[in-house]
Amino acid sequence: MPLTGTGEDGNAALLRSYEQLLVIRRCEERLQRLFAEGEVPGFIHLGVGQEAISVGVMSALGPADTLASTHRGHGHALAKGMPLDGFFAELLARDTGVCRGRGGSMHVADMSIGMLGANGIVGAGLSIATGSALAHKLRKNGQIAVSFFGDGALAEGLLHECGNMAALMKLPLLLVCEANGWSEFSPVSSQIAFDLAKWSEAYGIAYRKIDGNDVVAVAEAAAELTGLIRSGGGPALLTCTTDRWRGHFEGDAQKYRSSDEPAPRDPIVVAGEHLAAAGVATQRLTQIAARVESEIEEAIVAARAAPPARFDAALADVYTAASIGVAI
Amino acid sequence: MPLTGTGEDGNAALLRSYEQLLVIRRCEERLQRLFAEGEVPGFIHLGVGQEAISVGVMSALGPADTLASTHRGHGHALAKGMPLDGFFAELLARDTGVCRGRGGSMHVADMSIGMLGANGIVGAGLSIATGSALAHKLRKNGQIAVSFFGDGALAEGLLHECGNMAALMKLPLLLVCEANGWSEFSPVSSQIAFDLAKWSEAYGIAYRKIDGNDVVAVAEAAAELTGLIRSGGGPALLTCTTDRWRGHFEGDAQKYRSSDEPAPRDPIVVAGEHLAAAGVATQRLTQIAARVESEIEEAIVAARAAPPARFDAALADVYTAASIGVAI
Amino acid sequence: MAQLRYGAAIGQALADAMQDDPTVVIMGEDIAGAGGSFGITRGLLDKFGPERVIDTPISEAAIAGMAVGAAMSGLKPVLEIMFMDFTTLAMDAMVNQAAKARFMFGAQVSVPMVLRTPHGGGLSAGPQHSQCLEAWFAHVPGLKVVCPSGPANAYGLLRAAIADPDPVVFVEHKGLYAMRDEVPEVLAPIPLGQAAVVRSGEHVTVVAYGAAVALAMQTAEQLASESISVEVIDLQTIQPWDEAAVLASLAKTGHLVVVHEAVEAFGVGAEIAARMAELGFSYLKGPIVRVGAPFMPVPFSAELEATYRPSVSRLIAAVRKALGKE
Amino acid sequence: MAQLRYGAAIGQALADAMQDDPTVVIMGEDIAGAGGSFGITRGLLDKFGPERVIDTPISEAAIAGMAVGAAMSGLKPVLEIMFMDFTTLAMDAMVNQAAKARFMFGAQVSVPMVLRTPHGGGLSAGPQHSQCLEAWFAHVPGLKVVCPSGPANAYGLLRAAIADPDPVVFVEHKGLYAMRDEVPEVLAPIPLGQAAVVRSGEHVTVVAYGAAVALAMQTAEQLASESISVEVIDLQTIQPWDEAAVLASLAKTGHLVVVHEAVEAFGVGAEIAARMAELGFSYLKGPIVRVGAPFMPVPFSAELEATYRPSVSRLIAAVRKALGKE
Ligand SMILES: Cc1ncc(C[n+]2csc(CCOP(=O)(O)OP(=O)(O)O)c2C)c(N)n1
Ligand SMILES: Cc1ncc(C[n+]2csc(CCOP(=O)(O)OP(=O)(O)O)c2C)c(N)n1
Ligand SMILES: [Mg+2]
Ligand SMILES: [Mg+2]
Repeated sequence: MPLTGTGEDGNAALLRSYEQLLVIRRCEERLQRLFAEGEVPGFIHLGVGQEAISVGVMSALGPADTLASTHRGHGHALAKGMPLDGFFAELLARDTGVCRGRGGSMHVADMSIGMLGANGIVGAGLSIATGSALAHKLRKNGQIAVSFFGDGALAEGLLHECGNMAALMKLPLLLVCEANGWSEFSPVSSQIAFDLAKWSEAYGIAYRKIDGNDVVAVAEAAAELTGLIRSGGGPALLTCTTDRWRGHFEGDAQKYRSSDEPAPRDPIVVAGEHLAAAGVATQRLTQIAARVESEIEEAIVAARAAPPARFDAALADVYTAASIGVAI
Repeated sequence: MPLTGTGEDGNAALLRSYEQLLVIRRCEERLQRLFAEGEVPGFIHLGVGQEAISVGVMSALGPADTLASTHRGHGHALAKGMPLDGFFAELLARDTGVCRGRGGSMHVADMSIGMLGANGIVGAGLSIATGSALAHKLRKNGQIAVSFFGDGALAEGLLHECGNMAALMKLPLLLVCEANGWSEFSPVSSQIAFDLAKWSEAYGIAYRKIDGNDVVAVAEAAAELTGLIRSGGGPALLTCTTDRWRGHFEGDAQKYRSSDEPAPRDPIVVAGEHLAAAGVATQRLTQIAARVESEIEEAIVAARAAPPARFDAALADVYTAASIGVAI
Repeated sequence: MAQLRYGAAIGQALADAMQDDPTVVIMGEDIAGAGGSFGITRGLLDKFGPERVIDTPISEAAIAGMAVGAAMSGLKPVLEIMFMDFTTLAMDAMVNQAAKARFMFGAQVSVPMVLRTPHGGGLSAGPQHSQCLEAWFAHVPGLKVVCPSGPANAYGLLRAAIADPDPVVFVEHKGLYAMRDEVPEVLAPIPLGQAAVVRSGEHVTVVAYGAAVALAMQTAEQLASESISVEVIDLQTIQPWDEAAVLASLAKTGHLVVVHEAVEAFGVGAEIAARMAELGFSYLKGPIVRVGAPFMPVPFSAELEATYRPSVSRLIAAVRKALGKE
Repeated sequence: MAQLRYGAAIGQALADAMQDDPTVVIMGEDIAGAGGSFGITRGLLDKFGPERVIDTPISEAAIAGMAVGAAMSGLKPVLEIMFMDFTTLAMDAMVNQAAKARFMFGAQVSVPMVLRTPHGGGLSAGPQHSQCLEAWFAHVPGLKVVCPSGPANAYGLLRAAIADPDPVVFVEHKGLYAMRDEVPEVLAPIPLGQAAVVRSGEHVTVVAYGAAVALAMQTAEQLASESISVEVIDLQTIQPWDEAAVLASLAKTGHLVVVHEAVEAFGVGAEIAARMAELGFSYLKGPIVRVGAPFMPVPFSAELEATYRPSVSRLIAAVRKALGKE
């Protein structure tokens, strides 16, 4: 379904998307501070500037559709509907976190909404999503699976194995490449020698490339491709060009970046322009912004107050049922 | 250099190729019997019917060029110049075998002629050849590396990783796909969903597809592509269509094959026709055949008489220098 | 008592599991039309159709990862990796994904998958088609590792593995596929994590699994004629293994030998020996002796391979050493 | 005595090896322009140029296989795999190719490559960026496995590893990169396969490697005040490990503890304990006790991870247990 219409009602979907963009942005901005202040440990990869991809793709998914994410997975999780409480509690390593404090940023997951997990292994989500798509197909549940991956991940062999497999089995799989131009500290152009459009064509995989900073464009392309997929057309690949505003991870000094990179387009500004053009009052946006901020602060307060992750519970969750194991 | 000319002299190269085809064919036919009679153990994958690929490609290589082979590697080894004595001694698990009886059919290797080994892992040779090509490039020795692989191996992720890598680094690498239409017991069409010509184009890899049962056609295409590669053009891919006459391995009852497969063209017959057309007398070919047969029988006699593989020597060769290890 | 071959028992377990549970699917290279490289899955395609018996391309990394994703999405995939040597290509999926998912996602999900794969030598299959790599998987928290020694426990353990909510690496010995033995009339699952005392004895405990169990039994038979009474324990499950059973036996005999076909160094036997050298130290009346493969790749030569693999004579020597009767 | 950091010592060893031998090349993800994720290879691109300091795409399987092919073709590649957890993607190249080539090709060729990779926790890097998987590689005949504990042996062992004709897995501890310590004025290779007695003692032998060596030293220090005299052995090389050194120490002390950060079950300590429970049985006066990670993935939570990792207090408890002083 298209995001845009006229007036506030006609733009309910776009307003929801705008709110999601804001949620992701503000969550990550807060994480950035929490990390800088030492409250959040570990490797934190922020997707600031890339939010429209998560939000646009998710607008084409139902709650039971599944997705496999990456190391830069906050946006995927939040756009799919991960509750803020569980999200922040996880990053703060609380027992109330979505992963009970054992996974952290690189592993946020919420099975209840089909979010099969962020992943610390570049490319791994490709095969997990392909397997999930296989399950959907065999269970004939009408669902689809989505694999998000970066443009650096294009170098992994699983792209090929899963592309071939999904094309062969006509799996209901949407491949979403988040093309921010960077693979860690290196430009992707120094690592990838193949053309993804031609590549897709070789496998008979439907391909679209769009401006990943425009949530409306992403949503439209996602709607088109998921439509194809749901009608049994097999896998499709959507490349969303975007920009990584921050370092590869928090703490990255980014010496490798030049100061004359063109200023990126802000997905939130772009979405705001769409809303303005459709006649939605700025006041409405200000209200949303205020609500988002307060919800986030509440989640952080709740996370801080929550009990810390528990070692005994962790040890008990290695296997599903308690089994013989080496106790500490 | 082209294989064909006029008369016997002008066809020296083609005659050499014809002899190599015969050597490979007769060696494998003998192996087939030795296996059936229980003298050769293990998994034996014969390339009967596919000989022209090895011979044609090798005609474009120098002695220092390297190649990584497959589980079906006898032809590659013999065409590159592996001595018959060492070859048969290996298959008969003798101490005088090329691998001193530790590798057998799936691991025949001869480093002195750049034959980096048959390989029991489908696809593994791709990365070994790519690494060898890297070494050639960095050592600026003008050599190239060749990776042979089957059409079933096209499904492995290394095809993509190495294709991307070689294209990116402009490595002197020739990829040779031996397209016999089978991946073990399954038709390749049931496993591979992508088009290899389009695939190559996506990576900017030069591509040719030829009749792999015609040694002249293979040699010409190999000469063209190795020429491109040696002039710094980066990797190229050559698909050689061919036929697997026998089972996947010796002992395979081939219940999965239908009796109405079209009769394959015999590379030896094809080469003989080329020679006849060029005016070479059949008598010459009969002489060659007799010599080949007797050389093979001599090699088998020698192998049978050779001492068996030695356990102590094997144990000492795990590391290069004797080191601390667990003795048996 | 009925008779069944080891390979057929595995096939039967797959068929029965598929019959009982529509979410069980099997996948692998040439397992459908061709019935598997070792014929284990023969007949299943006809019975259950191509949606549940899935031939895949030669893409080990992908199919293992797919099994994880499918297991997280409502199926119970049983994946065949044709030779255990090829699990090298599937390690990320098994180790970083399957093994960790339950733990790292806070117990939101289990990964009910089985990776079936044959290990072991005896076929002159050479260094890349004969390895026993089960110790790797046993070192990874979150995976279970099983290795049956005969038709009866091949059936029972596989049923339990498929029913188990966690990822299981089910290791078959390719040299045992043709082994024929008695099985109970009514086949039933055998709980994971439990060893079986397959011969009771007084003087020395021999712990084995897989093909080594038969060796241990032959050894016990031979040594009985010298009045050495050997207790043989079939581990059945390697992770989590039945520490209590081994400890109880050691408490009785005071002597311990562990045997397997895998390389001795850093193999499964090391863990059993180490654990008993701690927990069972007070029972130990002699050195713990291991019998495994020497520190070398599996050689192609049939002669060399025969020397390489554990044998009754090596096991007898080990028992003597453990008993101080060298 | 000069001072050097662990990370800088590794960088220095790379630079010196490249200086001395033009066939040494280094490759890995972001190791050239960016100097590596942990900054270890910083400066090498400027010194040796892009032909010898090679940034690669994210293709672990390919680059490991390429290292094998390059090593068979006249180079000595030193490959960086960014986290040891990612070696799961490079297992085929290491295990089926690099480890086997010399043996299975009848000693026609050696594979002089080094795979450098950091293991270990302490950074809240979570279950897929903290694992210690060295036991896997030690189980594979043909590979050597090294793990330095400080700047001096990081330098010396890496020089030896690069000079070694066989494939070496060189395991660094990411938590040690910033560790500063004394190194000899003249840096030299340290032979592989030799342990170092880093503190001599009378009552109990503690065998450690990598980051656990510092723990063992602190433990020894603390226990000295209770008149328990601890001998600390830094294994340095895990495969082939220095059995003679451990045995000699055990012969003196009669008690053995092994400590490492890897999961205890089926870890490196198992082999050492098992071997000593055989060879050293007559010297043993008490149980062999191991200290390792519990049977669970590495948790993200800093608090949980601190409990997870071996500590001085756990090591002290283990020593007491070994000595029967619980
Ligand atoms: C298998 C594996 N190799 C390497 C890494 C280290 N790593 C983490 S993110 C990353 C770059 C990924 O680039 P891209 O896929 O474009 O995602 P982006 O970071 O740009 O979102 C690398 C190399 C990893 N986590 N996993
Ligand atoms: C990694 C790996 N997977 C599976 C196998 C088992 N296997 C051996 S050959 C083969 C089929 C290969 O087909 P293709 O590459 O076309 O070569 P062909 O046998 O036709 O020459 C398979 C699946 C293997 N040896 N290695
Ligand atoms: Mg990127
Ligand atoms: Mg084929």
